[in-house]
Amino acid sequence: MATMTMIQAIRSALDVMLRRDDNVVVFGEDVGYFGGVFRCTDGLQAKYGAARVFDTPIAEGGIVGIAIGMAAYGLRPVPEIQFADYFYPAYDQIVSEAARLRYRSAGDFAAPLTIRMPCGGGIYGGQTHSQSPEALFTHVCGLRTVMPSNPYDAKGLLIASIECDDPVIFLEPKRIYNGPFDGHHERPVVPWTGHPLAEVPEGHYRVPLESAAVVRPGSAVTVLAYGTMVWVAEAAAQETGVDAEIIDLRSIWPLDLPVIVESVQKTGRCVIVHEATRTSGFGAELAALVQEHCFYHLEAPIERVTGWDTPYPHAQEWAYFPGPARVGAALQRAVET
Amino acid sequence: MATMTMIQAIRSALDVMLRRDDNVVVFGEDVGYFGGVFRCTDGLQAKYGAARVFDTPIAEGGIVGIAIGMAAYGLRPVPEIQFADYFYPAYDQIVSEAARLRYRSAGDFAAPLTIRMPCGGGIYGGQTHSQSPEALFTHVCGLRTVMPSNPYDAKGLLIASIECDDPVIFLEPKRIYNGPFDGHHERPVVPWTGHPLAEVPEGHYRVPLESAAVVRPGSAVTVLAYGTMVWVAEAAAQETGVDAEIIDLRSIWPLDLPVIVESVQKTGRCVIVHEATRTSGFGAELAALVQEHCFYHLEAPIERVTGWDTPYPHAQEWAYFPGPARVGAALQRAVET
Amino acid sequence: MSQYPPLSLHVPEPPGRPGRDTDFSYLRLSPAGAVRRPPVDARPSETGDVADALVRVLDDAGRAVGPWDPHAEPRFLLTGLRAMLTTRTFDARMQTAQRQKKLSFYMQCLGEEAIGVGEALALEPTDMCFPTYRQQGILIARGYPLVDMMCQLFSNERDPVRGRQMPVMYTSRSHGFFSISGNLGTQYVQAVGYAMASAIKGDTRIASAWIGDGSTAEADFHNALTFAAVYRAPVILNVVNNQWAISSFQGIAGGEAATFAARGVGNGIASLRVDGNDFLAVLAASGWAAERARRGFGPTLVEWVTYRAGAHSTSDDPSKYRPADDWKRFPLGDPVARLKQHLIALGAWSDDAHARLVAEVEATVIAAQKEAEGYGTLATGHVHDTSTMFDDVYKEMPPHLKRQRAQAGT
Amino acid sequence: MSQYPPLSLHVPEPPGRPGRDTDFSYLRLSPAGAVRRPPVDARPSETGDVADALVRVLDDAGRAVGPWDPHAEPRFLLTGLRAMLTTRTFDARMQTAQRQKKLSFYMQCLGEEAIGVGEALALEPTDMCFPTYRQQGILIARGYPLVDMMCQLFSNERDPVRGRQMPVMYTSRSHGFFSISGNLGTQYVQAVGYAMASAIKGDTRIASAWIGDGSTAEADFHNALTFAAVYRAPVILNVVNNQWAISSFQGIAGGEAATFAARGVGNGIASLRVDGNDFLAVLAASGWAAERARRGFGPTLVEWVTYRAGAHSTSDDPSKYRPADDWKRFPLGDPVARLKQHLIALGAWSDDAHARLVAEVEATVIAAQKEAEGYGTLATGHVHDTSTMFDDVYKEMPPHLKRQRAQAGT
Ligand SMILES: Cc1ncc(C[n+]2csc(CCOP(=O)(O)OP(=O)(O)O)c2C)c(N)n1
Ligand SMILES: Cc1ncc(C[n+]2csc(CCOP(=O)(O)OP(=O)(O)O)c2C)c(N)n1
Ligand SMILES: [Mg+2]
Ligand SMILES: [Mg+2]
Repeated sequence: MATMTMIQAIRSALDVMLRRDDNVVVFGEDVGYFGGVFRCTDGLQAKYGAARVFDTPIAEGGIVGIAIGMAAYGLRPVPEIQFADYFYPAYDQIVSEAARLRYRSAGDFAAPLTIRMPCGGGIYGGQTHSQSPEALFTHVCGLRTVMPSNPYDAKGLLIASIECDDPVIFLEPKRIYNGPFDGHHERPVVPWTGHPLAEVPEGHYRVPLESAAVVRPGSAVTVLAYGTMVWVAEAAAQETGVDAEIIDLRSIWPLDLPVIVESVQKTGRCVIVHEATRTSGFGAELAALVQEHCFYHLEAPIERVTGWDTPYPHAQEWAYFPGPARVGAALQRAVET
Repeated sequence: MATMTMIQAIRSALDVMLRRDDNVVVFGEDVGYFGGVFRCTDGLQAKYGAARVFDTPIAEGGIVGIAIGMAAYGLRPVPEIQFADYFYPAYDQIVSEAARLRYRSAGDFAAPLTIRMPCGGGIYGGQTHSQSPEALFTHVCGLRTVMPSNPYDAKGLLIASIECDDPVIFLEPKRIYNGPFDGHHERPVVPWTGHPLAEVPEGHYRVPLESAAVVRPGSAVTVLAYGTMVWVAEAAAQETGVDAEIIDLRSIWPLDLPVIVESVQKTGRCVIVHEATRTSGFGAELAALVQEHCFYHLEAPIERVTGWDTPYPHAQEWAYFPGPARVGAALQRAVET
Repeated sequence: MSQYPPLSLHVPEPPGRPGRDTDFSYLRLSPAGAVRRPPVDARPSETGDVADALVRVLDDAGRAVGPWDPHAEPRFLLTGLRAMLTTRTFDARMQTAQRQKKLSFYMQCLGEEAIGVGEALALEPTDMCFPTYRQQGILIARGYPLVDMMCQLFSNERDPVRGRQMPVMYTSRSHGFFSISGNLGTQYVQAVGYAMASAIKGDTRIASAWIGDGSTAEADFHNALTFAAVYRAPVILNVVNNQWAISSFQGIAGGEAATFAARGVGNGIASLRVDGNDFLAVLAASGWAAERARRGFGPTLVEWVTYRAGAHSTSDDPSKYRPADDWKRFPLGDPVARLKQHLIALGAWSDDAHARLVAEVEATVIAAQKEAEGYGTLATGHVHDTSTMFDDVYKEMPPHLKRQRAQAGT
Repeated sequence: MSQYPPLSLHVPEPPGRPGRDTDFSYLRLSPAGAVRRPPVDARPSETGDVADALVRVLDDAGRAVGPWDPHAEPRFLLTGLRAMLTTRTFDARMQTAQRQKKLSFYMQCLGEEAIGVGEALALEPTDMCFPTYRQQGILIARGYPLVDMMCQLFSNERDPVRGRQMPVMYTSRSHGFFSISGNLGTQYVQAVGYAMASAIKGDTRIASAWIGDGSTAEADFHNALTFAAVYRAPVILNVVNNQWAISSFQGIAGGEAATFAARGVGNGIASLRVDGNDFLAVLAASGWAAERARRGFGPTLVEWVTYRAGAHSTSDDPSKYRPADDWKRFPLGDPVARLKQHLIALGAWSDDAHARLVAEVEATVIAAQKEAEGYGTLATGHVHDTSTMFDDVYKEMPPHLKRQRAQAGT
């Protein structure tokens, strides 16, 4: 089987879907001729033509706006927002339109579209190339929010998202595009090559939405994470020796609650990790859900390890990033309480 | 002392600030000649002239965009978004610009502006005249989010907001503009007239930001609420006879955490009430904070009583609205656990 | 000290206010028949003069004159007249029903009926319209059942959108009528996307986008123009300039120094400024734009000059901000009266026939209302079951909504 | 079946690609001196021809010709030449320093130096500019210390924005240079607000807004034009059309069927299309627009036609999407060479003097770099203390940030 980076896996998913379904169209800023600033669409315009894969004006609101119109027509648009930090001009179209179209028309129209956007920091991108805005989508009913943590899931989840009849926000943690980064920025870069989760079938397959993965079984504490943070959590567990059960949510919302509840009821402890700012981050919802569903099993307060409540700074990036030291300390606090 | 509705109190705050500070300007859709669709700016253009109080094009992004430029110049703009449901086109300017300007320029520039917007349902406004988007602001560091529940606070908080050097989102629960609505939509409307909290001084005063109010002392369960829901919670407490301590947050974020922690440590129980959809609503953050700070005092799971995770429906409005019956049931569950 | 005097802010003021009659000369009307008709494959930059003038067909005597005369059959025009009258009658009755609290809210299109109806008749029934709340005329012209419209308005058990939206927020895919949003302008760029999709698929259907003068200030207006121009999308971009946006006049939307049609030219889109109260001009201009789109020459922006004769909505009182008799003084008159006059001038119609038609339409609307009220109104509480509230948020209901539905006890 | 052939999607393609030379005739150049100079109080609609042509002063021989000749003193032009050369030298050295990993990222303005520098010299120093990342020339022309710029680029302990922003995101209120945002277009409408504020307060200062051709598609471009036109804000709306937006050419931004200057006319704003590589034309057009704003006649939109000679940023490789020698073939040449030629033609300059100036500027920049590097670079880790990361989120630090700062252990 081919070994793919996350970029290649995403490109492969788009390729598979463009080939299988005439209604799939791919577009965004620099997505066409050039193949995307992260190369996720490289070669696709040459293969499928400019009417299926094309460059757009720099207008995120327009990109999502036309995508909704196309979806209403019957296409399956897969627009790209160049960086998640730039989705804000499209927020109205996402929230007021894509997310509500099926509901407000009682099913007369719908907007099955998949909006891809690279997210997360760790590339010295500063406050406008580093954000993780998932919580701004999870508060919006009607949307699905997905974030893969490895090439295999990236392809399978992207195909499942494109085939899904709901609008999906597909967040791609750019720091792990090329390797399973565990937060040790001082160490040499580890590529995907040779990693079991980088073995990606060439053809069509799905990773179902609303299904979490227990990526590390354990009994002392449950860690809820997604994207890059899955790798950071694994490093933290290994380095501290804490017997953590790590759950990769994969689908952030709607989510696989039973897996979470079962784990926390077993471990009695829960640490939530995300890169986004803390307050009203998705960790808050997870904490609320866990205490609602596992109150009588909890032996320690649920802790959140997150980005701080500041913009993502440039020079102090690694002080902001919730790396393995901070996650590890939380794991230890959890099991020692 | 004069009795004022919330509309009159807000108008009075604007009047006081327009008079005291030449740099205060007020604008928005239908805000000038006509005085606002809710009449909050009625008479102000005639009094202060069209250069201080004026109508704008229908472009929420432009309204906030010019406000930021004006604030950078040194003015204190108080733009109105006609309904909170329409702030989305301005989200980029709010999040990427107003909230971050001081930080990214290390204090060289700042955006002290107060964006007023009527929020909440209960007026058969359907999904585009009923939303409570506070959680979409509380996740954004650099913003302050405020929501008054009565005329006295409305005026005092609005003045404090305009005088504050940070950007403030000032949410006005439109269902209580004209009376302290407690969720009993089947009963006759109760006006503010004669209500002690409607006694509003004519002149300048502040209700400090980041200060919550214990509006009903109690010992059995702590209720966290804001806006219209404060009145619903009071009705629920009274009707069930549960000895609830009701805290009106007033400042949603940054918030008065000590008052909350003290109360929950005393009661051991906590019910959170808001009108917004549940998932990733501000109730999630409150639940996370309460369990972080009061874990060992909690005797029952923290419960959230909220709008459902659907768009705000029109005909089924009262099934969506978290009224006194639902809040009351939660209070009873909390004390019976 | 600066050599310049202090700056001051210009805040546009309308040419009339309560107690001061409107000076309508700002409309800069062209005489009927005076404006040229460019070829349908004209380059956008070659339409600048038409975007600045006013395309009109009907003269003051009700005769069709000039190059834009669509030479429509009287029978066809009568279809339009009937649809306009039905729209007007429907509006009047629903306006009253709202005052009787049978519906929570209403918005009429009084004085603007020619625009939605005329364009609907100029399009193919399979073309998709992305309307605002003031194009009910499209639905009526396309034969959507009045009863279904009323059930939506009454939010009753037969409301096609299951009580989820405020009154007037219709949807009907089968009638080429896109679901109306309460957020202004959002559908404008969606129409462009729909038209692009049609082009991507090698279809022949086109799209028609609608927006009000006030809402052209919204970002999606710009998004729509940019994408339509770049990809030469087969779309008609309609701007209904009815002079008002709730209480603010078109100058607050940027109508002082350039026409709204000029926005199109500036963005590389062929553009026309047209008398929207002239049914024949509406047919002709819509036809020109549709032909252009269908033949692959790209988008057209049409500014329809008209007047919002009624209140903005049932929540509005226009006497607070404009002269009460403005509509009577509006120089482009009443579209129904003008088409009637034309048909009579043609010898194809009479006052008597008109009176009969009015009575017939009235009876039809009353019958529909009676039937619809039979299914209930918001006031009677005959609404969709609250358990349906949780449907259609997603295609398949996720567990958390099933849980909430259970909690709601429905 | 439809009588029409299937529709198809038009996707603009640039007039050149790697391996295929660009045909620059699409630029539609006017000869130097050929375009009229409207009076500064011209009505917006009267500037349509100028928005469609190209204002140029310098002819091929380096002579200043026609009505737009600003008749500037040679000494003043030399100030401009020095600022342009300093900008170019600064760019070249920082580009190299980035490859040496002393800074994380860099963006040069090679080939576009005349625009920022020229407008800065045409404005009063107290006028506020709202620049993009390609107007470093404004800061340099206004005498902002090179060392401070470099400290920002190196994110070191003296970085005026305390390491919070990526390189090139300068701010300096005292130099009339608004804090740069990484989000495209947002500052454009803020400039209009700033100008409105100036008018509200009866000030005499004006604002200058900047945006790239690609970014004109963003909503805030439309917001800016609408508000500027409605309130006649004293603002200059600059569009730097350097033909490219990362990998997409100006046709993808809507430059095929209309100029960017035409957007202004369509929105009721006086507009000019100007040779941005002609320093004298920049001075003249900026001066015209500034005078217009200051005398209360409202905004001007200026499209500057230029060419992005270098890569978009240090993360970009333009040879992937455009001919490598495009800039050499760009018909408007190099702004520095053209101003030099003009000064020599005037008899006010020589090749020798120029070589001396180049050497002097180089020495100045090298000295600045040496000093700035002494304060550290991102690579050496001499950055602002991480505890400062929690400052300036709010004016006063709220308790939750104090708690987080404590948790961060800094
Ligand atoms: C995004 C948004 N902002 C504001 C409103 C409130 N609003 C509803 S209609 C209206 C006026 C629209 O005027 P215009 O576009 O001229 O259309 P008309 O009503 O005249 O047909 C306003 C401001 C809204 N519905 N959506
Ligand atoms: C809102 C937003 N969308 C996308 C980007 C990514 N981006 C940065 S620069 C750029 C191209 C801008 O081109 P143009 O406006 O022509 O300016 P130029 O770089 O040519 O000066 C893009 C797409 C961004 N920074 N912000
Ligand atoms: Mg209107
Ligand atoms: Mg460019």
